[in-house]
Amino acid sequence: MYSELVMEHFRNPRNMGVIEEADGVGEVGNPTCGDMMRITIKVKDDVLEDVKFQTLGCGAAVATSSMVTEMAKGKTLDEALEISNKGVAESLGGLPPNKMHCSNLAADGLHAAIEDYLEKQTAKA
Amino acid sequence: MYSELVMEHFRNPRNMGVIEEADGVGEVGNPTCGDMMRITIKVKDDVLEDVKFQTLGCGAAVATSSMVTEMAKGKTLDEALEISNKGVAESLGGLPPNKMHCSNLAADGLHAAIEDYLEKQTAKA
Amino acid sequence: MENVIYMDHAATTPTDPEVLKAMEPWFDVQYGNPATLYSLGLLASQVVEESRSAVADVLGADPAEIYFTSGGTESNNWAIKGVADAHQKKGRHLITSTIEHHAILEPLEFLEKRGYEVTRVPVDGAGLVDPDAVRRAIRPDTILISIMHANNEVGTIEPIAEIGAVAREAGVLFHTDAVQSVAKIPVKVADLNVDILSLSAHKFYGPKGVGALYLAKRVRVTPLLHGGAQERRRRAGTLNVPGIVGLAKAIHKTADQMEAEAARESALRDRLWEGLRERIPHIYLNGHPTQRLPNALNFRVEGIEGEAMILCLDMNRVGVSSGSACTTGSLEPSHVLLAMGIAAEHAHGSIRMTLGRANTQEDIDYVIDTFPGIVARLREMSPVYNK
Amino acid sequence: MENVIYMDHAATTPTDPEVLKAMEPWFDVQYGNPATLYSLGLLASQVVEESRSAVADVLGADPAEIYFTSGGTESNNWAIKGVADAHQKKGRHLITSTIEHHAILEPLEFLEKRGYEVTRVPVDGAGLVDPDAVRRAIRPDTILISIMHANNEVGTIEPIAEIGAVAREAGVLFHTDAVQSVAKIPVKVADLNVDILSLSAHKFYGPKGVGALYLAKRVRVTPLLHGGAQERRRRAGTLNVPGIVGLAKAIHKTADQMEAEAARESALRDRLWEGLRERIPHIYLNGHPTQRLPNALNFRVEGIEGEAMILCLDMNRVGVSSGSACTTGSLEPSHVLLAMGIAAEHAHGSIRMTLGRANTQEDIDYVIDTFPGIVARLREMSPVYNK
Ligand SMILES: Cc1ncc(COP(=O)(O)O)c(C=O)c1O
Ligand SMILES: Cc1ncc(COP(=O)(O)O)c(C=O)c1O
Repeated sequence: MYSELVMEHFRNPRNMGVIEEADGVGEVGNPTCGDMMRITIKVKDDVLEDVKFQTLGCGAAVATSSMVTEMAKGKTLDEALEISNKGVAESLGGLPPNKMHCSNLAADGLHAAIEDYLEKQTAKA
Repeated sequence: MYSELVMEHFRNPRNMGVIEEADGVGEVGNPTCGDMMRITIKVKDDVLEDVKFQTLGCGAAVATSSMVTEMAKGKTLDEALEISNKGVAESLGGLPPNKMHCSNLAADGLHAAIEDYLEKQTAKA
Repeated sequence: MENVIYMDHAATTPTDPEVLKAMEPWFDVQYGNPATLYSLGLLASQVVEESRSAVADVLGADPAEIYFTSGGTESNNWAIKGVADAHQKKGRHLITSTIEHHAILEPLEFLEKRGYEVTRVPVDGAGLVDPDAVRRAIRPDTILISIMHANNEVGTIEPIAEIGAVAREAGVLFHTDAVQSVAKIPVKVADLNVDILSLSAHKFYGPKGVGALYLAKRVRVTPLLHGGAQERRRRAGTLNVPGIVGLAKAIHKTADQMEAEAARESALRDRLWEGLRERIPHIYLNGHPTQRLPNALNFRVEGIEGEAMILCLDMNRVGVSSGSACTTGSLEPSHVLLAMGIAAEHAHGSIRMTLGRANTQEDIDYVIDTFPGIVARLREMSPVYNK
Repeated sequence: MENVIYMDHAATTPTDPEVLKAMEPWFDVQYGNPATLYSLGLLASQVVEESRSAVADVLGADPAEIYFTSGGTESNNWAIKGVADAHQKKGRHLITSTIEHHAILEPLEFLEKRGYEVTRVPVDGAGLVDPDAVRRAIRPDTILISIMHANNEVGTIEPIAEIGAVAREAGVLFHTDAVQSVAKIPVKVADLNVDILSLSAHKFYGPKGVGALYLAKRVRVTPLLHGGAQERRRRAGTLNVPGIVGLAKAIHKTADQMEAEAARESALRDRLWEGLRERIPHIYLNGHPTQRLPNALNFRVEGIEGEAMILCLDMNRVGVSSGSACTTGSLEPSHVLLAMGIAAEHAHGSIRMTLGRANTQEDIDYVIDTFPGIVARLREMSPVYNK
């Protein structure tokens, strides 16, 4: 069902966990739907210094979470906001048609974390 | 489908043929229905001295024809009129349910031949 | 069964040993349910998709247009009832021919009892449907035309491409029952202009109990089997993985050998007919002399009845069928032969011999030698033959 | 597949090698079509009737009440739609439960769209249907009650005999989907008070793609597959002879070993659950603790999702299913678990382990050793588990 790359990310997820004292937190999905993701980010000079995820969900949800953290890390916030759900799925070499909706979490979670960071910055200013 | 006895009668039908100058002829069935039988009889002192059949039809039709001639031969006319279609089927050890209608020819054919004989007798008298 | 001469390949065929071999591991080694997510299930799901592609390949279709079923009867029932249900807002009129298989005629009768109307286009003496007659039967409320590709009794091949063109011009869906033609003659959905097509594995050396329906992408049908999410939610039920593997292997192998085998079998078939015709008086070919399946021979024998011939041939180790559906419990003569204008008494006296891979020239010559004696004996017994 | 631990016997079972062996000659040696009249066909027809008797014997039915189908889905569709069609003059109301298989629920939804009404009787927290609730649901226009014998997800065994008594008292036909219970627990039609019963061979070590419907003699049903005269004109289609032979062999053998095997599997199942429960916090049994199939275990694991567990177990060569029908393309949680009052997030985190013949104590201990680590790792990954 899943490509080898998806399974590889599922088996060895990158950047799994929580950043303590994160600069931004993004949460999307909800356990009732069986899919939920939390992304925490560390930002320095507008660059994503660190990105971590926690995910409740299927293989695709875990793999896209892992992939989006890899894609985002080291990018500027603007660059990271350009990462799309579709782009994440493509970087994984595609997902089964009935799993495409799972990839809709990953980039959304990242964006939510960045927005959370930006809001906090505005609040501080 | 057929019992061994039915097949035996089909393979080696008894009294197949036509009695030349028969005393009575019975014809039942019709080629359009796929089943037809002709019985010819020779009568002496009210006894069926000889009985022969010709049959167009399936295995059951042939076997019941053969059986009815065997059953009738040597019987008095009154005895022969007692032979029923059911009796013929029973003497063959039964017929498949969907073939029971085929056994309805044999005794009918015999009875028709006897009636033909009796009518001719009446006409003569 | 020592040394049987099987000449009833239109009824069913032996499963090719190579096909059976391909099926076997899917029974007890790779036995996973394709709907499951672990390796065993994924392997099964993969082989089903490979099989789907193989079938699509033979038909010139897209794999997404192939649905696996339990055989020709289910495929036909699904096509007829599924289209009727899904398109009843457009209309309730269907068109078919008078010589279809019961698996088409009976679903249509079922629909008639429920307010649908059916036009049955007649055939000529050779069993051919006239595409113009189909055209004339089309009404604004016609939702489906279903005409078989090749007839199972006489082997006549219908002008499906022409009928398909008529259907397309009128914007009416077109189904063909290709159970008898697939892998015997070329069957490409694009060439035939069909939207829906039925096939059944056991007619081409695959296993019994598995078939397929080709459904062009644009076609809407209501499922016949509702339930699980298999087959893109259109046909529920745990997939018969070994059967599907067998169907795919069989259709591919049989279609690959088709041309050579058709030439071989039709030569044998013609030799058989010539031999019988020379030796037996008053026998007549049923069906089309040339536009006919390469393995099919059907003829009537004056003055005798079909079942008796079958039993006598069986006593001589030859397996054939009659034109009459005697097994159904009624002695009704074949509706196909009657539709072709053959008299009931001749329909009762018809015999079908359909050749296959295993038949040799020796088989043919044996039948040519044996059958005349059988006919002579039965005619002697017959009250209606005296020539 | 080296050394797989298969624990998804509710999804399908491997075909017993002895069953496969019994089937094999009917593919390519005795390949006749049972509808034909010569020896090859008669032999096939004979073995089909012997198989019918074997199935009847196991169910305590008359052979004339057994009809062969293509599986549980077809049997269920036929029962539901066939009764609905044949009895619509009496009424258009049907009763079922909320935890039926999709092969019951979807045909009923199909009927609802066509003017029938369906009452879905709820279940309690253990998945049990209350016979009194069924009684209360009966109306003058009720034509069928269909309640499954054992549930395929949680294994809960319904009080079928009691529900059957209710149905009989009210003069309403009663169908049970016994696909999961046949040959696992006693299934005698007289004891269960059922009129119609569905079964499927691949659930008891028979082949996929073949099943049966028990139809008590008095029951009127409209055919689902119309066509040839097979199965007393009630189910058309060339009989799947090898499949039918396999079904009969499998049901007989499995039913013969039932008692001993049920004891063995339930002991293993209980050991498994004890082992897991001791080692993993916050897991809870789904379904009835005792009135349950001997091989069935279903439980929820707080804080993680089913598919992830399946994949991780698969990486450890263990095959199981989740309670969530994730494969259907929607992430909908199991309708069975929801009907039992289990919250959606817990339904998503449920796992089904169903044991079978090949499972050993070593298998069980391996899973007890392996699964806790998987759960721990996934919980670590989870944003909602922090205990
Ligand atoms: C033309 C035709 N259609 C349909 C069928 C039915 O196929 P099956 O027996 O596989 O259900 C057959 C054969 O029996 C056939 O010859
Ligand atoms: C309770 C129940 N009913 C019906 C079915 C459908 O049976 P099949 O897959 O043989 O069509 C299944 C299994 O899939 C089942 O578990």
